[in-house]
Amino acid sequence: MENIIGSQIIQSSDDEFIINVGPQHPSTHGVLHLQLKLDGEKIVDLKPFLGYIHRGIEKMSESLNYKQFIYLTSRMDYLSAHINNQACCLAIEKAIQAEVPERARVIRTLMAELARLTSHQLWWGSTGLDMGAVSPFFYAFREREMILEIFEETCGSRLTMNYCVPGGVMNDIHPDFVRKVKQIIKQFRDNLHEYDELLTNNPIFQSRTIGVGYLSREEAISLACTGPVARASGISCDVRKKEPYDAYDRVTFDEIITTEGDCFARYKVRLEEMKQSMNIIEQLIDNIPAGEYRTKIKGIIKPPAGEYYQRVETARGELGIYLVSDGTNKPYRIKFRTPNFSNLGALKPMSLGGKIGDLVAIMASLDLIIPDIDR
Amino acid sequence: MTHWIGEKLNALFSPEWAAYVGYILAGLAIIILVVVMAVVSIYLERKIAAFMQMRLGPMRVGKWGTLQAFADVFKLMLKEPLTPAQADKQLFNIAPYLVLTVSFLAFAPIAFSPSLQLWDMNIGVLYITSVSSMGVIGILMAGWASNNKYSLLGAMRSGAQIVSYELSAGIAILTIVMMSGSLSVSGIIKSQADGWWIFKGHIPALIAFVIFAIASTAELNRAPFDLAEAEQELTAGFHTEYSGMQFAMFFLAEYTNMFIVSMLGTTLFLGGWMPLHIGNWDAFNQIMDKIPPFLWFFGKVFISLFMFIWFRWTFPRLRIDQLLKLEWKYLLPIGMVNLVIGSIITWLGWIF
Amino acid sequence: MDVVQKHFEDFPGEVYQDKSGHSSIIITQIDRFANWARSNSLWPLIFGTSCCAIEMMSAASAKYDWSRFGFEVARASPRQADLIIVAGTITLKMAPVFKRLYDQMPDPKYVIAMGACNITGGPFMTHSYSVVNGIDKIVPVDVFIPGCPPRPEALLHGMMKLQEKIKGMKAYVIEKPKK
Amino acid sequence: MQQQPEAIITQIFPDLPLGRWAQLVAITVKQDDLYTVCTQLRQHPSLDFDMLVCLTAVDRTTYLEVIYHLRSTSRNHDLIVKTELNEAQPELPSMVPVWKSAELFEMEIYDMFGIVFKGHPDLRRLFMPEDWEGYPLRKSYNANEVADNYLKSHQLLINQ
Repeated sequence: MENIIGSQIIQSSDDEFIINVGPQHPSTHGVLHLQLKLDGEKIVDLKPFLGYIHRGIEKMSESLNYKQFIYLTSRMDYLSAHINNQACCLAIEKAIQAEVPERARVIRTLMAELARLTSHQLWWGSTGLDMGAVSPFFYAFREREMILEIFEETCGSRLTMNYCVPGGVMNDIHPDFVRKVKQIIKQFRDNLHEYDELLTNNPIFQSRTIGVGYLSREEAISLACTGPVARASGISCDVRKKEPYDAYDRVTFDEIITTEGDCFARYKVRLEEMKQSMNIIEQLIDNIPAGEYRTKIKGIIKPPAGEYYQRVETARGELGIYLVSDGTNKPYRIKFRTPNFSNLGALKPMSLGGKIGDLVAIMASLDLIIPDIDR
Repeated sequence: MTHWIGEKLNALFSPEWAAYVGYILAGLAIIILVVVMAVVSIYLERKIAAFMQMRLGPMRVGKWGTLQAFADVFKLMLKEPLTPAQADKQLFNIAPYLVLTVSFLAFAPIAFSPSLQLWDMNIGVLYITSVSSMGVIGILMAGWASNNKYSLLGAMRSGAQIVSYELSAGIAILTIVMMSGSLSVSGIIKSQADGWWIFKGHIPALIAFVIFAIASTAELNRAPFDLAEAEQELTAGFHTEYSGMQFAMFFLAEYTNMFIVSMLGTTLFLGGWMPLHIGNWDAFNQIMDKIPPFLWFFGKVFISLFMFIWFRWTFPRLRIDQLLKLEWKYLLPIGMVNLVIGSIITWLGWIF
Repeated sequence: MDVVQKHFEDFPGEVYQDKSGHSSIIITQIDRFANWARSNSLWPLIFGTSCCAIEMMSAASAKYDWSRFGFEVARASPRQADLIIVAGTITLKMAPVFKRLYDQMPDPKYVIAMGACNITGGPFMTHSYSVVNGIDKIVPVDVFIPGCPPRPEALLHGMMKLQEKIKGMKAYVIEKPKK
Repeated sequence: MQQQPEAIITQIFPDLPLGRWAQLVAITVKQDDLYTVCTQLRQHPSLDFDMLVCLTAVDRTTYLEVIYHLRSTSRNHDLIVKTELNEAQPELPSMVPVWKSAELFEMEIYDMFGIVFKGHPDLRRLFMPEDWEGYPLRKSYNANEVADNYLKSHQLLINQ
């Protein structure tokens, strides 16, 4: 790996060139402000400035009751909005020991895997866009729009779906939900070879990502990275395997772990994860158990005082919810341990010594969502 | 065509006045040609990019979005020309004009058709390459004068890129000039009467054509080499601070340079306005001669234009060190070896 | 030249007459032409802060395709953009940055407030301590698009409304310099 | 599956009170020997807590409760380390030398609760603007109409 550099921070000499990859920048996918200290084109030091999209969701949840704060979480990581809501509902169900019917569990897992697919598709399109190839962006949105159509028919909205409710799902799935999902999965499997032709086998893309942004296993663990970023460096940390929730104990899928730890490894891990998500969907789509889609939960949820912890595997890593309740209908304190927050910490060790072009490639491979960092 | 205008002018004015009016008319013709071609190529680029990306491209403005490019140009004219406060005022305002005039200059020796050539100088190709290499001064000026860190980085990158790719472009041109024996544009085209250089010059001409294509794409700051205004890395590169008409000039200059390079390519490799003749099939050759020569010329120009647009919407972007490594470690040595082989072949006379 | 606006019954457009009484009808033609050029080539600035940016990307994608209107040239630098689509929440820390971005844009500039967060603060209106409740407090806004996030068709509808608004505007407003 | 490290913990740290925090094994540690306990947890071969998953704080009005959620990727077990700080001037040793992920967590807790972490390389307000007074996540902090007078005081309003 040509750009492994010592970890000592080089003192800045006077002709240091400081530029702000500022809040408004095409490659930051949002409002991340990085202050780079450059020596020519080489990055010497990197300092993140956050808070440009900090809306105080944790403070707001303390003044909303248990049924209301769930839908704020879909504004945090809006690409895996459904998985965030699922995590909150699981935490509340664990707090009040509610019994969730089987049908609701399977529907939730199906929707979670579909949301993961849309998130990885958008990541793939914007990786191409960051590397300068504009066309993959439009091919990524082709399947994504089909899946969003399914979300729209069942849940009513495309992006922030608000489909999960403590105790199950809001309403039953659309009659031709099963047919459409099967058709999309078949079509997406045929188009996957196009994904490889457009970017994976492209020599320029490979030359820009192989060996760039190396993250060793120890550094990933010490920086608490989770999700595809950690699995590309050899850590097995898939919550769906470690603590299966909903219907994940019923499906068999393998956790993709590679050890190279560079940008191309993270790219390959996410492409493989798309295939695994499709396996899960295919295993579940045919045997959705009949029955109730939601258990009736009385109006005001008042969980007994105490602390509750629930973790879930979103498209970008492990989302942990620490719920502290004092017996009233409003949570006393909620902490969202979001995956992007600690993955951002990995940006600095990976990009020191690299060029600005590498920084863009590394940020594309980290797949950061800034409202998930700032909350 | 030019002779017919010449007689008209001599009838009206005294000799030297006729010459002046002739030059002004020629200048006007070139400017109109450039503006029309730039607008057409903006429209072409957006439509081809759209069809490559499964979408429709501009549809609402003209019949099929035909007036879209005109709307863009006129809107840019009506925008407020901003000069940043700490910018170096004179340099900031000269840079776009320099880049544009340099790309206009290169139109002089190009032969659109046997009778339509502005100035048939005997060093045509040398003139074009030397003039088009002055464009980089305008870019560096723009980058430095706009007092913005991103544009400075963009200008440095494009300076290094254009200067280094001039070399391999020049060597590729040299092999063809060596084969055809003359530097003047009409001389090169006449030498391709019995077959285009890309067929006649077999291996060395083909290698030279590939090197010329890569090097000229890099010289235009386009496609896989568009590091100068890399949108994702340096917001808008060297023309970050330019707005309104000044930005339109950079926009226009980019497309005009694209035209010049594709015209140079067609003149050298694809036989300018020469129709396509295959050996002794005279029936086929007669049909080919029916098509007027300037249609041949513009047909070939638009084919190479399509190639540039095709590159842009498929390839991701190279990093600055890979770009320079490609030039100095790969293109230059291959170009040199190709030059040696070409000279041996022309010396032994093994050209078809 | 201070210009007086006159109304003629048989002529619907605005007629400007200067002191010497010459009515310059030609101006309405230039207005129409200038507004046609401006409304048909609105170049948006790449500025998305949160979830609405994803719906803006869908509007730019192949299915909804705002390039039919000629909007797809999204410029990265505010100098070359003449439309800023505020897609996503504007927080207090982002407000000065956003205002500077707005001031950097050259003059005929338009603002679209996309999403409930920009109209009234949206889901974060009441209990949040760091969200600007409506960006019309900071910059003059031309078109408001409600929704959280609004559908791509809603964004396209808003853009077409903006085009109609530009076509109705006077291209050259001759303001007397404030004393 | 997640094993519970109760047996090993009681054997290595006999005097520390053992409890439960959200169904996870929790030990409460006093403020001043927190650093030694954490380095021991990090280096002890049979414990090997190499990942600081999350660092949070809860404002229990009478005291500030700081929670370190540790996990060992090799042993596959979790542990919660709790400390209580008084409201007046909360201070804690920074855990950056032990776990690198602590850097961002501690900046956030400093910004939201005002807990100063001694020895932190770059302790500054992470989310709120630099000139912000007050610590938002404290129970005593009221969040209403803070936004409007911030805009007024920074001349951002349109009519100013």
